[in-house]
Amino acid sequence: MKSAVVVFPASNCDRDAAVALEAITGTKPHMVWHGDSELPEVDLIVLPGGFSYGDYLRCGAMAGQSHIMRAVKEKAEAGVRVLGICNGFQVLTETHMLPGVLMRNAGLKFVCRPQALEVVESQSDFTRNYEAGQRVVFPVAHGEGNYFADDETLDRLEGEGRVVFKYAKGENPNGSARDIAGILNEKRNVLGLMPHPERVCDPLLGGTDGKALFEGLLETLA
Amino acid sequence: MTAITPELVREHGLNEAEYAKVLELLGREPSIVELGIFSVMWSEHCSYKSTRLHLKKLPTSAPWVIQGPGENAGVIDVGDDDACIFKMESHNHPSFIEPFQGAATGVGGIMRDVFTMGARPVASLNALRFGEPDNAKTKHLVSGVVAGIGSYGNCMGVPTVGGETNFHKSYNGNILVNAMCVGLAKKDKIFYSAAKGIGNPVVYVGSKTGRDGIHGATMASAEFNEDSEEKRPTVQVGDPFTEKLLLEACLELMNTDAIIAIQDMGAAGLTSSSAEMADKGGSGIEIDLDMVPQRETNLTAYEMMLSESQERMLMVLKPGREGEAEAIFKKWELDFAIIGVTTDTGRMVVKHKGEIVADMPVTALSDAAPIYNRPYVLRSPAEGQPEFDAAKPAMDSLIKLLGTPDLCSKRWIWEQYDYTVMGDSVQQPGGDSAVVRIHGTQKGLALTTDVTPRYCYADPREGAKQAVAEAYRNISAVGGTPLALTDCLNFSNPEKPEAMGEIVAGIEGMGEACRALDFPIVSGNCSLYNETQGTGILPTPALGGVGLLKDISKMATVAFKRDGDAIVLFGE
Amino acid sequence: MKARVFVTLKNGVLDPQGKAIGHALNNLGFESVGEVRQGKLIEVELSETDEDKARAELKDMCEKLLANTVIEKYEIELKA
Amino acid sequence: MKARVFVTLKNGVLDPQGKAIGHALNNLGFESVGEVRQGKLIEVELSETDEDKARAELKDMCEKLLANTVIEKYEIELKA
Ligand SMILES: Nc1ncnc2c1ncn2[C@@H]1O[C@H](COP(=O)(O)OP(=O)(O)O)[C@@H](O)[C@H]1O
Repeated sequence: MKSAVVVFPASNCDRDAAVALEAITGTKPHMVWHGDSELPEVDLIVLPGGFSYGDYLRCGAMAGQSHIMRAVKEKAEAGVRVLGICNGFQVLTETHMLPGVLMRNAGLKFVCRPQALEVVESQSDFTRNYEAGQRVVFPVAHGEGNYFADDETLDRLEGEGRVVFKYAKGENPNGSARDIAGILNEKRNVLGLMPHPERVCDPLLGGTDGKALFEGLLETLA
Repeated sequence: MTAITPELVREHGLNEAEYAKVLELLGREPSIVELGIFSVMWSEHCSYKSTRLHLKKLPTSAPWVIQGPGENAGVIDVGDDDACIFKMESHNHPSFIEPFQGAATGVGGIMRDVFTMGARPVASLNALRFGEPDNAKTKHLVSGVVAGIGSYGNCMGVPTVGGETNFHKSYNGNILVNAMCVGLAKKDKIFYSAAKGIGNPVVYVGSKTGRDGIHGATMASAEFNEDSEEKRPTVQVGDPFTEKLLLEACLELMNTDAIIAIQDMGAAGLTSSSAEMADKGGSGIEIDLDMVPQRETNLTAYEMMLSESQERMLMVLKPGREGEAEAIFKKWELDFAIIGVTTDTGRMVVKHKGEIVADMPVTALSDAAPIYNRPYVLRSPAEGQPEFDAAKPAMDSLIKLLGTPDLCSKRWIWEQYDYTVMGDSVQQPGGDSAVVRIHGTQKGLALTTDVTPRYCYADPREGAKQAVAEAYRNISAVGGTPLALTDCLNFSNPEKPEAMGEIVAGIEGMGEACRALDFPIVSGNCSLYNETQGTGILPTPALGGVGLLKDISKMATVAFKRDGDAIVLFGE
Repeated sequence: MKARVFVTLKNGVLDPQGKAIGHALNNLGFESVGEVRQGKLIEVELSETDEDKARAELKDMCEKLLANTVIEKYEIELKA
Repeated sequence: MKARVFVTLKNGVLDPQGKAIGHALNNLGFESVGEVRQGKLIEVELSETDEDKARAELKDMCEKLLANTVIEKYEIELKA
């Protein structure tokens, strides 16, 4: 499986994503600069976490306007898998590749903690190695992860099985609508999620619950 | 020409004897720019004039120390090709005035100190002291400071892995915000600040210069300020986004061999960086302020030399390498300007609009700076009764203790910091020391900050010793070998013999404990004059300790592991 | 009564957000854009009906909470 | 030409920040304060001198970058 990690100015989980990808797929991902307008031939594009453009104005807004995002959009339309983690998820909503927006956490504070999640949907390339209903723990680390969309959109997302991860009941860290932690696009090849699966791929870091996500992709795309 | 009146001199913080020395060193009256330069370089903050004599009593070397105090940060050998670079610094006053920005720029400043030496920052810690919880201001200060530290550190993508937080009424009007940064570099890729060589280009990179944080004299400021309707703010706004770009650009350039010397522009920005670099290189320096990237119009030479705008660096490059360096900074969308040249004159010469506005011997700002042996009295340990009553049931005392703000859980604080970014935080907040894996190896750094101000108040010497011992224990407790310390010596007014006595006893006590434990101090800073309305803070010599775990699989944690395990208490 | 309070950074204080927005607008092809500054807009509903009193109260709110006058300035706009 | 752009949350979108400010104001004793909403104020300097063109351009900036119209609305104010 060939992959690429997009680096925006002030991305800061680009290395974390690359380390996890290399450990699991055995291949070093391409690191792609935001100012480039072309992407290499890959099976997976990762938009990593961080504070692209300082999170100024709105998280992900300026990164959404970068050259490379036009190319990412085209690739996504052509079916390439795209994974947006944390700031990457924010970029995906800002470019309307995923519906809704991520607003300031309801508690108004940045929150970093191990977070229990429920895998709602295992019918996707990203979650095929999990079971529906499975409880996993990924860290969250964000100030703006409060997912918002109108009821109609939320109903549709749930009805179409596109809500992939939810925060465990009663443990919503940010006020997110319907406890949503991660969603798919209509074609099911683009996933955005706030928690960090790449930070739980090494037992020394407090768990390996994130590995199955990358292993699932590897099995699909190898 | 601005007339240099006695009043102006006083407003620049120079006393009569000091000003007489300025006249002698220059052989003439200073220009206003020169007066400003002397004022900052001879300030307590830059010159350590009250503490320099005593700081010499600290042990600073060991076989594993690569660089002790005197550079931007200390450097120790952590095995193989790896070097660990670290320092702690205070940002007390700005954080009291504007807690969010004050604390944020404190984090930014200490990170620059570390990456200017070629290290990638891998961990941050913070030692915080606030007033009483029910003081009207405390809540606002705590939430602002914590949010500020988080906002800067999180954006930089450096995990904030530990710290300590105390509350005491002596900090009601003078909180302490001490930030520590730890970085890693390869041993043969460490960068220093000595501006060696003649005719080498002096280069400015980072953000533009504005009228940020120009302390100086009120009168001089008024005179040089265009818009006098707004009082010039003395607190800077941090721009972590630009700093993150600056970090990446500097590390990219450091991968080449184009840099001769580099230093961050901290307090008194251009002045201290250029003077210190020239001093260390034993050279002279000439800079042309017209070349300095400017954020505002009509900046005067005085303002530019004293500006504390953040996110800037000064470098000396090898001649001919300017283009290569410029390309890197342009790629990261940062300013890059050649503003001067190194010389063999031993003088610092500053030009503005075709005129020489300052011309002075570099050594006048360093070696010739005043040193004081201030009078001090060593007081005997404070008398007092412990607050708890031994006759009461132990459980009552325990419950009372657990409810105190100093001992309660600090989760509310560290959950606002990203402590997992970079994927190497193998021991997260909540334990005795944080442990950060050295990326790509089985080694780990054990990191802790310690001091108990109550003890230092009771007995400055024993309290300081205890702080060193506690750092040593916290590192040992996770399985690390303690290697070295950085310090942040927060004290009150050195001009009061009682307070000066606390400083002397504190430094001597630290030194004694460090020698006994072979635990040298490799970097640090002093923050004096921490008092409000004549009342000083508790003596607070904060320490940041670094230790090494050769094999993180052997790391110990505080959690009980299994039912039935024996619990052993050892020590006295 | 409704009020709008504008809280902006004082002249000369670095505005990283404004700077970044300006940059982004230029990059998007809006070449006529010069300096950009970002501030806060706070809309307040007040039960107070006397304009002078409301204004005095809002000023007090700004000094006490809405602005940090070390780095920020504020402006008050009242709508009946 | 100078412009002010006000970006605020659409009605119906929850504004926890505004709520927190309102709360804090009440606690400080400002009892006449009712609902508080927080938005952004963006001040833009434009070299464009034609008012209609400037307005059109600003609208474009809002749609493309300054506001996220899923949850935000905007208002443009021009000063010559
Ligand atoms: N300001 C802070 N920032 C980050 N972590 C903190 C801070 N204050 C306390 N902590 C963390 O909380 C835990 C408990 O701190 P403390 O009460 O000082 O511990 P101890 O008394 O065991 O040294 C430690 O892991 C420490 O690193």
